[in-house]
Amino acid sequence: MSTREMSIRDAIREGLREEMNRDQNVFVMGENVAGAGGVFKVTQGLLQEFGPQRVIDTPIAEEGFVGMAVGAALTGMRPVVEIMFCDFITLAMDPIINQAAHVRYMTGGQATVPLTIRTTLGAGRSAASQHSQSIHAWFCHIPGLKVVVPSSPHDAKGLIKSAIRDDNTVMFFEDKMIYDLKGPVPEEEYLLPLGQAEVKRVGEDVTVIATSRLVQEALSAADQLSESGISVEVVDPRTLLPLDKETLLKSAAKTGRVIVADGGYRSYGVTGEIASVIMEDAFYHLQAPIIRIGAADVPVPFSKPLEDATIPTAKHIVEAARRLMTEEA
Amino acid sequence: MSTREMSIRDAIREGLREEMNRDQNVFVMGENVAGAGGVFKVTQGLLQEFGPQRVIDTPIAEEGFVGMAVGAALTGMRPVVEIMFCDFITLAMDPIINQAAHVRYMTGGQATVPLTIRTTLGAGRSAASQHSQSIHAWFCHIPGLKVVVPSSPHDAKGLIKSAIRDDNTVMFFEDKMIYDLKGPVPEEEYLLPLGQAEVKRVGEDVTVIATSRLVQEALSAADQLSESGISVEVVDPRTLLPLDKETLLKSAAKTGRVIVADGGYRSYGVTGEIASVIMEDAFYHLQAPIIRIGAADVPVPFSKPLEDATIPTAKHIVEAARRLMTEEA
Amino acid sequence: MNIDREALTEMYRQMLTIRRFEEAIEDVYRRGLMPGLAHLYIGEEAVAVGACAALEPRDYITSTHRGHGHCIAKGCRLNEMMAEVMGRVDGYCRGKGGSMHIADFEAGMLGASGIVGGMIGVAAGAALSIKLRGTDQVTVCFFGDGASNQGVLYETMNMAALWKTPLIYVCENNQFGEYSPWKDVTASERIASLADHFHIPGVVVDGMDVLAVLEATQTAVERARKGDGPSIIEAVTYRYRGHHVGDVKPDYRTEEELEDWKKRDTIQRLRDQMMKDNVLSEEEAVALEQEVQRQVDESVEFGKSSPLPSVEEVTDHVYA
Amino acid sequence: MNIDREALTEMYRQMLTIRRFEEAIEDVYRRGLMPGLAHLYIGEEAVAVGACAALEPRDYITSTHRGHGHCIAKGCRLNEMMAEVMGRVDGYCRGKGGSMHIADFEAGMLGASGIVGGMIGVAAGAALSIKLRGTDQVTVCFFGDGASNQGVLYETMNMAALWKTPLIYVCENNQFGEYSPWKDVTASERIASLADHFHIPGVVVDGMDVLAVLEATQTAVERARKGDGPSIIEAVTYRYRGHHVGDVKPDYRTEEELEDWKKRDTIQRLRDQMMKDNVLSEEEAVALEQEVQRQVDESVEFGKSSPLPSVEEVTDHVYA
Ligand SMILES: Cc1ncc(C[n+]2csc(CCOP(=O)(O)OP(=O)(O)O)c2C)c(N)n1
Ligand SMILES: Cc1ncc(C[n+]2csc(CCOP(=O)(O)OP(=O)(O)O)c2C)c(N)n1
Ligand SMILES: [Mg+2]
Ligand SMILES: [Mg+2]
Repeated sequence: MSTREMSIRDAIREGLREEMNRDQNVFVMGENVAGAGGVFKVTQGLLQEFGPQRVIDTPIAEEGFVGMAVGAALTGMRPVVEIMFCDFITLAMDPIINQAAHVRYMTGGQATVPLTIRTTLGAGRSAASQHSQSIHAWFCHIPGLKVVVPSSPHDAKGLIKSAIRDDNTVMFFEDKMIYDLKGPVPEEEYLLPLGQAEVKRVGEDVTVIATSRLVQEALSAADQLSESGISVEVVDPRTLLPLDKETLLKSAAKTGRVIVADGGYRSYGVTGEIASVIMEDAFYHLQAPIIRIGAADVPVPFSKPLEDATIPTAKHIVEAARRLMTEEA
Repeated sequence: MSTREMSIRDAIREGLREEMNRDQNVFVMGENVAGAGGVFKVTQGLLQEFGPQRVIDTPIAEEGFVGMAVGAALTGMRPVVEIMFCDFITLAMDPIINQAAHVRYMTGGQATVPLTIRTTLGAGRSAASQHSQSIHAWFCHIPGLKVVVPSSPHDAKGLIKSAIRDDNTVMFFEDKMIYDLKGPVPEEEYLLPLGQAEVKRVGEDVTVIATSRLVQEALSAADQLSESGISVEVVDPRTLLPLDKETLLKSAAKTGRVIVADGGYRSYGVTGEIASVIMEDAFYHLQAPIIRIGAADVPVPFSKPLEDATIPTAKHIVEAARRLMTEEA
Repeated sequence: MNIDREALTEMYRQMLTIRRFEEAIEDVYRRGLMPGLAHLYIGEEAVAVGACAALEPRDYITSTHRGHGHCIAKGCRLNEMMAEVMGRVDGYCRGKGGSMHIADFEAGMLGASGIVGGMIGVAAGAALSIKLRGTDQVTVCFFGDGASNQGVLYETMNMAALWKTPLIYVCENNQFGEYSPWKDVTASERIASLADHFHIPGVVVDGMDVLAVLEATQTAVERARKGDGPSIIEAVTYRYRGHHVGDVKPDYRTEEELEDWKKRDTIQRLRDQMMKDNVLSEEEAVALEQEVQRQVDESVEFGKSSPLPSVEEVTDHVYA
Repeated sequence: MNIDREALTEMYRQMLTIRRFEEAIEDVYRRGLMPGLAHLYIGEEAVAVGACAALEPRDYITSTHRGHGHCIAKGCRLNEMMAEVMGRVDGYCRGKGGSMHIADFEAGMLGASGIVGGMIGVAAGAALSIKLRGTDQVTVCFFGDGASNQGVLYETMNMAALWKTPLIYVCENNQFGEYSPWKDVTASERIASLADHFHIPGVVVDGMDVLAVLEATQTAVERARKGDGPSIIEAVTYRYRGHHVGDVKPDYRTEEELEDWKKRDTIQRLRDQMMKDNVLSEEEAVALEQEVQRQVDESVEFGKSSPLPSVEEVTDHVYA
């Protein structure tokens, strides 16, 4: 299959375009997604291609327009909503949790909510505490939702297309810090199933389960560690809900040493669940305690040295892997 | 110290009354908290005692009045806000997360938000999926907040008083299913510090770390298990944020067999964090994988047999403990 | 207003059905045959029935926690409704939703939310969807005086007005939100006056008069179908019962007030009027009333004989 | 309106300070001396300055992401502001907040939120707090035309009107929310007309005229201090710069439009007026302008010489 190099930003846009071409019921809405093409330019050009009925600029009213997207999804449309920063999703929790996630169940299977909510996470742009959070863990806690955290252009495109075709509400978290990351994307159309992890690099000594931007950090840590003879396997869950436990457990059982790295606040977040899943089902394979790496448990500060001190990077993964390799079994 | 028997409901009310008497700046606001005394009757009689300036019935506008409570807290008051069901907190996430939790940090320590938010959690009343959730885990994920989950009248009173006096935003989760639970409460005034777990029952074989209603379930499981010669230690964190890791770890190290039980959805919730903390720091003491017990990962159904099937109880703890005792080390 | 005999009789029948159905729920509740709670619509029947009489089957409505009246007026079946209230597997939601979450997508009844104001966004979205799909449907959004203080009303009304979607907000001002008289928590003199801010029609109608509600809704529907956008109707009515079954909270209203409103009871008044106008005879009325009661009784039997859902179903329907 | 020379000069000085301060930020940004972004208030100075001129030091304001103007008008110090914008430890927030979160509780400036509409609830709460504490303060809540579409405005206005709290909503209608002309996302003809729904005063004023803003705010403040409750003022103004520093998004407005507004530039107009009225001489003006520039330059020097916060501070201030 022939491929092209493409950024994550462009790959998501291409996925959106393909699905909009494929299905008339797919439409995009959000703040400045039409005329301005989105502040992260993901929807750029869609207005020109699909017109204002299918690419809709909303007022600043997150609760209202997300609620409307749920209503549109319940009545035959496939909305793709953009929430500019996931920090703003705090305003739309009710329609997402109490309506979108619950309505199928509470109507005994009558309702279908084929809704995709795209939003961004990630710190590192000196944007301070209300524009830098990664609160995707909240949504993983809610049955009825699916949660996607792509780490590469290839995955982002295949997953956004599956998210749009999925008959459930899918939370699609784009890491702002890797929008420009480039990678090969097939020329032909393809889909990636939700709920399928991928081993991004095969290794023998340590498993790093990493999400989103942290996958890149893990790969770069693996490079560094290989120089000291430590062989790292990098596993990317790609979707956190549903979670492909099998792939994760297989790697954990193989290496017996596990690091879980995610960009959200460290406590009560994604790493706690994944570490627990490993601990539950691969306990007797573990050579040492699982190490969790997350953002510091502080609001994200503005000033660069402070912000940098809160963000997990390859360095932390390298340190953790070295610690694991020296830990007695 | 002499005590009286009192329900959790009455104990919380007594705590509120004492703090309102002590500090003129404490006031209560929420839907129907004044005239009707709250739908769970926790604030009953406060209007008569303190008048409509200090016990305020709000419109149904959760985002608005929680935001206002933040503003009042920033300017010298100590608001105690009631959100009738924690399911409704979805509407007030922005003022809680982005304003209350962050403002002190993002102003470099200038701001103080002495705010207490009381709300209810728990399933079991056939109230269906939007009146039965226990989504306290979300708040534990947010630095800047404190999270309290009392399990007895004594704790509830001592903790609500500390919450009100605390200069931070404290989320105070009352389990609807144990409002009527009675227990001894000292005649004299007392406070319980936030961040201090308590061993509710001393045991040797298995540690059950349980929250809120699950503490009662754990105690009753412990009774049952003692008949089969299994000695259970029950530890109640009482506050999830800050988490008293030391007390938890001490018990885990002692027994080597740990169950974590919480009433929220099982996945990506409280049990994942606590299990991970134990795994990280008591790994070499563990005889078997930690068992997590939570609510089924489904929206809470209405019909009794279905709802019952989602709720964790003593039975699950008993089964888990038996499993742990037969597990090979 | 010119309404034919059949339509009038149908409205009467529906209002009576709501009343009897909910009286049956009270009974079912007292006898311990249902779990949880239900919020009764008794006294407010003219609102749902008048509004839905202006609709076609293909149109949508969204409901509230006090939803039985909306369901019946939009054509939901009593048997499945009662079975749902009783938590049985033959209920609309297989027992998963209960009284507060009855939905019938085939009947255009998009369900209800236990979150006050929770369906306002959904209704506005259903109206947007109609516009995007280019059908000539409309959406009616029922909500209470209490819900009117939620910001989502304001947010969605802006978008509905801006995009001229076929949405009709029907505010059931039944004087209370739980135990709060609406004037105690609402600064505006009239909820409908929010329409002025958005330059859409806003009217206040007598919610105890089914014909007044019908007429106002017809006007709004016509406008919506023409593509002229949303309207708001504030129907002034009264809740006869407590906030929910079993609720006996006193103090927040007087017995006299209740009795005054009952004098204007919508069902009795329509019956009297139809008799006076000679479109309904005493015998017809009695026959109709018996038929309604029979259907309601049947629904209770249906509910009772339906099994509780089996525990295996607990994990069904989380995902499509 | 009768305003003494001193007060006029002070308003002129403040508007000029805002303009020069933000020009300095543009420069600092271009030179890579600040991390992140800042949203510039240039063109809108009359709103903050006119509104705050009606206040006492003990009064409160809440700000927005476009907040430097509010800070300066309420008496924040330039040095600590600039240090904060530059992420330095001597900034108001020790570098933790940046441009978007400057606060000075001693000056009654309660801070800003990066959440559009995020301070509306806080402002309403500060006003409630005033009422509960029984002081004679007032709170001014600044927010944008874009923020006016958030439901929290509606929710809090209801409570403010209901409880007659001393709150003054000042909507800075600068024609755009990011790249959306306000009319494209707002159905109402005037944002201030929401006041009618709640039976409180709502006025539209020329936001390019500092005296008009002052006068409207004085009226609202007087009313608020008397205990008569909230008001809303919509100040019509224009953002000269992009949405934020470094933003060059084209297309959503024309150069002519911008030039038309600049003809009514508030600073130039006040300067001309004061000279015409002989309350300001050319020499005084020049001296004042030099003094302002000197203070602004000093703030940049102050910022540059202030150290970055040390990494140890990262865990400070999470909890009190
Ligand atoms: C968001 C939210 N807040 C509070 C409640 C609790 N509650 C249930 S019904 C109700 C009153 C609703 O009043 P109204 O909208 O007038 O409807 P009515 O009950 O009068 O039909 C309240 C406060 C809720 N269910 N959801
Ligand atoms: C809740 C929320 N939604 C969206 C944004 C992104 N955003 C930042 S500023 C802005 C426009 C705000 O417009 P307005 O209120 O008119 O203020 P202005 O920038 O014109 O001063 C938007 C959409 C945000 N910060 N917060
Ligand atoms: Mg009502
Ligand atoms: Mg603007």
